[in-house]
Amino acid sequence: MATTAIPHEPVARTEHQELPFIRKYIFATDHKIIGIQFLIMSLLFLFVGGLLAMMIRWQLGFPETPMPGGTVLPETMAPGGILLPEFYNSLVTMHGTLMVFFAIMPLLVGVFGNYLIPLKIGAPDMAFPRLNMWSFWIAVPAGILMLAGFFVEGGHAAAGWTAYAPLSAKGEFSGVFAGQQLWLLSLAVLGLSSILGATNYITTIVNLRAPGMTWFRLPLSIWSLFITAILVLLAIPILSGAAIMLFFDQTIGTHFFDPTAGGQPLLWQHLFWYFGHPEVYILILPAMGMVSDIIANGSRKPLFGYHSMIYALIAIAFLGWIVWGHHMFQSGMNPTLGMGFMVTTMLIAVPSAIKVFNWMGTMWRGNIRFHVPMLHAVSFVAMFVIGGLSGIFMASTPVDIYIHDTYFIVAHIHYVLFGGSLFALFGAITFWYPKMFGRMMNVFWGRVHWFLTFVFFNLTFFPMHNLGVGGHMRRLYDPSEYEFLQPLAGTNRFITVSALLLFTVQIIFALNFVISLFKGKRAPENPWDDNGLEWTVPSPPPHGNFVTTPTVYRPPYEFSSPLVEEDHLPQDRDLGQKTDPASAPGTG
Amino acid sequence: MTSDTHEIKHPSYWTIWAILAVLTAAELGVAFLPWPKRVVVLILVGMAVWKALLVALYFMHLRFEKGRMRIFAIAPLPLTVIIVIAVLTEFVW
Amino acid sequence: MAHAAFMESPRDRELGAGVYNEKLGIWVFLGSEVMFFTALIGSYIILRFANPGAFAAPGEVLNIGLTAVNTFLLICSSVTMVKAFAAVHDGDQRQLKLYLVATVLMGAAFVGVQIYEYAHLLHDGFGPGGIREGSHLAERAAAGELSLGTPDPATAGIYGSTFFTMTGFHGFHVTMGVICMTYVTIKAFRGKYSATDHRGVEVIGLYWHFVDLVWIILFTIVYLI
Amino acid sequence: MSWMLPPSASTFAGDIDFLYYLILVITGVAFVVVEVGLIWFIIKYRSRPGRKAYYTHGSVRAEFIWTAIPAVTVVAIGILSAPVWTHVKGRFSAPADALIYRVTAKQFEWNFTHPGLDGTLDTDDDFTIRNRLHVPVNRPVLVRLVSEDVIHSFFVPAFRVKQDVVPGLNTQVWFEATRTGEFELGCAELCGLGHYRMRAMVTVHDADDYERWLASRATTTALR
Ligand code: HEA
Ligand code: HEA
Ligand code: CUA
Ligand SMILES: [Cu+2]
Repeated sequence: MATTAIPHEPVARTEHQELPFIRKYIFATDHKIIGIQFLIMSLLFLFVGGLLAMMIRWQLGFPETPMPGGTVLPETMAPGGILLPEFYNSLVTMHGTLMVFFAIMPLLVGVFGNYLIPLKIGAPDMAFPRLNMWSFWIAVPAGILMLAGFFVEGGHAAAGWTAYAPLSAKGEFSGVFAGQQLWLLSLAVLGLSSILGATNYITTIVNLRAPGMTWFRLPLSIWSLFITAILVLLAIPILSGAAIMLFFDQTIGTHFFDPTAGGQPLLWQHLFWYFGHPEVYILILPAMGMVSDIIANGSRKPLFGYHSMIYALIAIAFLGWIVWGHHMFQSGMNPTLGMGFMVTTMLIAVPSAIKVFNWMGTMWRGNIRFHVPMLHAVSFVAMFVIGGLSGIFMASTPVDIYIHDTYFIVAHIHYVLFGGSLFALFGAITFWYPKMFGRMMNVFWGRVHWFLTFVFFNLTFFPMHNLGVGGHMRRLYDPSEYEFLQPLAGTNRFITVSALLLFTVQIIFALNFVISLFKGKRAPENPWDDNGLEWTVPSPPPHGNFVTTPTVYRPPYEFSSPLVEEDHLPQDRDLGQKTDPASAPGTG
Repeated sequence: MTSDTHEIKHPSYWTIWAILAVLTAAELGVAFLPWPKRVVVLILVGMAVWKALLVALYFMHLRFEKGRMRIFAIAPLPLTVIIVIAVLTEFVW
Repeated sequence: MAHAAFMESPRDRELGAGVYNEKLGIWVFLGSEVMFFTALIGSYIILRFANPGAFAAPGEVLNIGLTAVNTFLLICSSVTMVKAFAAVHDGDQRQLKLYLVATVLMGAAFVGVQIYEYAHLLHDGFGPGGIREGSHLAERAAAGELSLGTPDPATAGIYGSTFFTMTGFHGFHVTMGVICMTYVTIKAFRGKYSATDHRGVEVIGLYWHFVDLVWIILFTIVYLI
Repeated sequence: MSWMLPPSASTFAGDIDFLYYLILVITGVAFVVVEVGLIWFIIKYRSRPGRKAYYTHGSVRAEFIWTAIPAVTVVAIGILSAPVWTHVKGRFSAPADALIYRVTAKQFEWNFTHPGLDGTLDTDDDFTIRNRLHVPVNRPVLVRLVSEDVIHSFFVPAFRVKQDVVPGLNTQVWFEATRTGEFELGCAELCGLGHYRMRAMVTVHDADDYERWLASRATTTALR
């Protein structure tokens, strides 16, 4: 059998060790190392983003009360531990920015795009390994620029992660000068990194698939990353262009978004959301793909409706381009256009429904193993549905009149991004951790972390719907200013306490992650009995991945196949023509 | 690499170059014609698209690529049209 | 079946799209460039419709003659580029070098002319913020010689903003192209390209033609309309 | 904590609230179906030794059903939403007899220009009040929104009205109050450090009271 024929000490590995430290771990061109570099970077940013969220929550739960430890912050941010309104706005802006651009996006695309694509398609590395290295080392300065904004005169960008002009265009309006400019610059630089990465992914998937790895034998994680890469490739340049125009408005006196000299504030919104909506699908599609892998594995069943899952991904990505106006229903945009956007937005529910029900279909009559990745993956489905359904309220233009820019939106954001993307990421990290580091994560603590996160996540974000229904506006420094929000103060405090607990239990994950690196049980080649090509090589895989290029004989989710005794059937196992009709490396 | 058989029916690069140069000169003339602005704009845009197509088809060899590559090249174009048309309706309504 | 061959030759594994990685890569990358210029040019179209009176008639502010020459230069550089590619394809090293050098020179000249143009415009009082007060152009506008800024003079700012951003970013792309092309030229002089392997020449060529193509659009909509 | 919308006070609020509750019910059903299904599958199909999962690649019929049902549902929601949207925000939706006000927003205050006794804007008896809006009950009111600096958003929760105020873009919005009393008006678009306190009050008078208030107002403005 071809699978087990791969020796454990391949030639490639010795060659690997000859690389000096700096080429091996710092300026690495190995996609696996680059993936791990992205992992470290984005987990740090996830942590920082979470920390900012805690400050936000403190202010909302306990306004005018000094924040514990807040006195370490300088006077310009929090005199006496009480956050200033301008600092609060920076916090919200940077929380959104860091989470979206520096945590979730690099985690999904940077980490798993890099790590999984070559391994899962049977390639030795990316098509352009050196470009790959650059894409990481361009992201790092972008992150530094972004963090630098906290230390400049006038504070960091404070116009929200959406940076609506003209507030963001003129320092006089916000009191922020250098901070906003650094913000724009950083995003433009990060954009370059993303575009290089996407170019690489697309080329790799198109050109470097192993023999027999036809399009319809690709795992959904790869399909979703492929479609995501296309979205990145085409959406990010719009942001870069817009960011540069806004940067020029700030620095060299252009007037793109300045209504007093012929500019158009709504133009910024159109450009931002023309990028922004595809962006939110960039933040969910890879999660959906990896969850598909994990759910099929956990259920020990082929993925239900593999082909329609792929078409649904494509449909979501396509529709994602023509719905951006749903963020602008109340912006003064042409209301007739708004109607069109309502219809297209509604339609996105259809491919999403296909995905959700197909995941359920996969579990139906399965033989479900509740390993930690599976717990997270099922939570993903459960939570994404809540976030998706709340999207329907907002898609209905009349209802959106009332709930636009309220906590209903904030609840939606977090159900899709935390309940969705981040749960999927917890699942994906635990699933591929053994492959990445050659060690297993602790199962007991993994379960504890999952359970507590699931509980506190819901306690934190579910009540936000109710705040929104009560009319609670978002980006509101001190809700106690409004009489009609006074009765909601209790809910706000409840959310804050839950959020603090949510943050605290993440320590379990961090510790489990770090301690398992050294103390974890040694991981076998294929700890989850999975079918993907990455599980046919040692954990961690050597430089160059495969000793001999694998040949692929079948689709990725052949669990519980009647052809074999075991309940999994790896993609590269040759059963011979007679027993296996799917054996010929067919067309795609 | 694609096979070389296409090279035969390939028009001379210098011919394309000459057409481009002539079109550019013609554009200069058209721009100052005393015709209604709309007509002039329409003609100019038409000529620009023509020139752009010449470059894409012959200099970038799109004409001789496989169908798949051609799809790649034109895939983003609908997206450019979508945003411009949609935002333009802001000024018509 | 074709697949038997597909599996046997390891090199054929690279044939997913029927082209080699670098070529596929540059086409993919150009897709993102299209979207980048969509943001710039799209904004221009939109802002122009929103402020019909903010843009001067052709030739009033911008020097069309000079730019026409520059356009011609870029078209010439495109044809020399494709000739260089054809030369290396036929294994003609001498012509490859010749045409590459010509392309680099013309590309650099284009950037030079653009810098000269910018200097002049800035001197006349036309900058990214519009028309500078008290400048030569402002006087002409006040004297009613320009169709610019009608009816609301304040909107004229958008004219300068779009002009400098679009042409500036195009110029930046040309500059990057010249730098990369210089690198390719040096490699060509070292004899690194042959009739069978000339990926670098083709890739830089595709980029170069794309930049030329963008200029064709820009020249028409910015200078002539 | 409640899923009930706060009490409303405008003519179209009922339509909006109806849509909200309708979607709440529809999504509620979808929510229950999915979550209960998940929990049921988790329990029923948990792994047990010696059992193999049922080997299937899907079912076209099942997939067709769960594609068609949501499709029909969301289209229905869209069809029901469209007329309400046109009624509230459509280009020509404001009733012709609406009383016209101008609202000038700036960091961080609302200036309400009332049409005065003659009921028309831009006449001599107009007057402007900071952070207070007075409107008559049961009479359509059209507010013209102007911003002097950045984007703000005119939000009166009780009226279910929200409209961004964009500099350079003269947006407008209308409503018709159905109850007298005081209602809070907030800014719903981040507009800078004072965003959170950009608050105003709307007073809805009954017809007579509104006249009286205007008259008393007129004398004070005349004195000025
Ligand atoms: C991962 C990110 C992600 C995802 C996947 C989505 C998915 C969706 N989003 Fe969301 N959205 C955001 C991230 C995301 N969003 C963010 C960050 C913002 C705020 C930005 C800001 O202003 O800061 C936002 C804002 C936002 C708005 C603007 C609100 C406002 O500002 O007023 C709207 C309006 O239509 C919207 C709608 C939707 C819809 C319809 C979907 C759909 O794709 C959801 C489809 C899924 C389902 C519907 C569930 C599964 C289906 C079934 C179980 C079938 C049964 C269902 C029915 C019969 C209805 N989103
Ligand atoms: C993926 C995106 C993401 C995530 C994960 C979160 C997480 C959280 N967010 Fe987020 N939030 C946004 C995206 C996200 N948010 C966006 C886009 C906005 C809009 C911004 C805007 O309006 O401009 C927003 C706005 C926003 C608001 C509204 C502010 C306002 O409008 O005034 C609030 C308020 O409560 C809030 C709270 C929280 C909380 C309590 C968490 C908690 O879940 C945080 C919990 C902590 C963590 C998740 C970190 C744990 C750390 C690790 C796991 C690292 C482990 C480390 C190692 C192994 C080394 N967020
Ligand atoms: Cu004004 Cu917020
Ligand atoms: Cu969206």
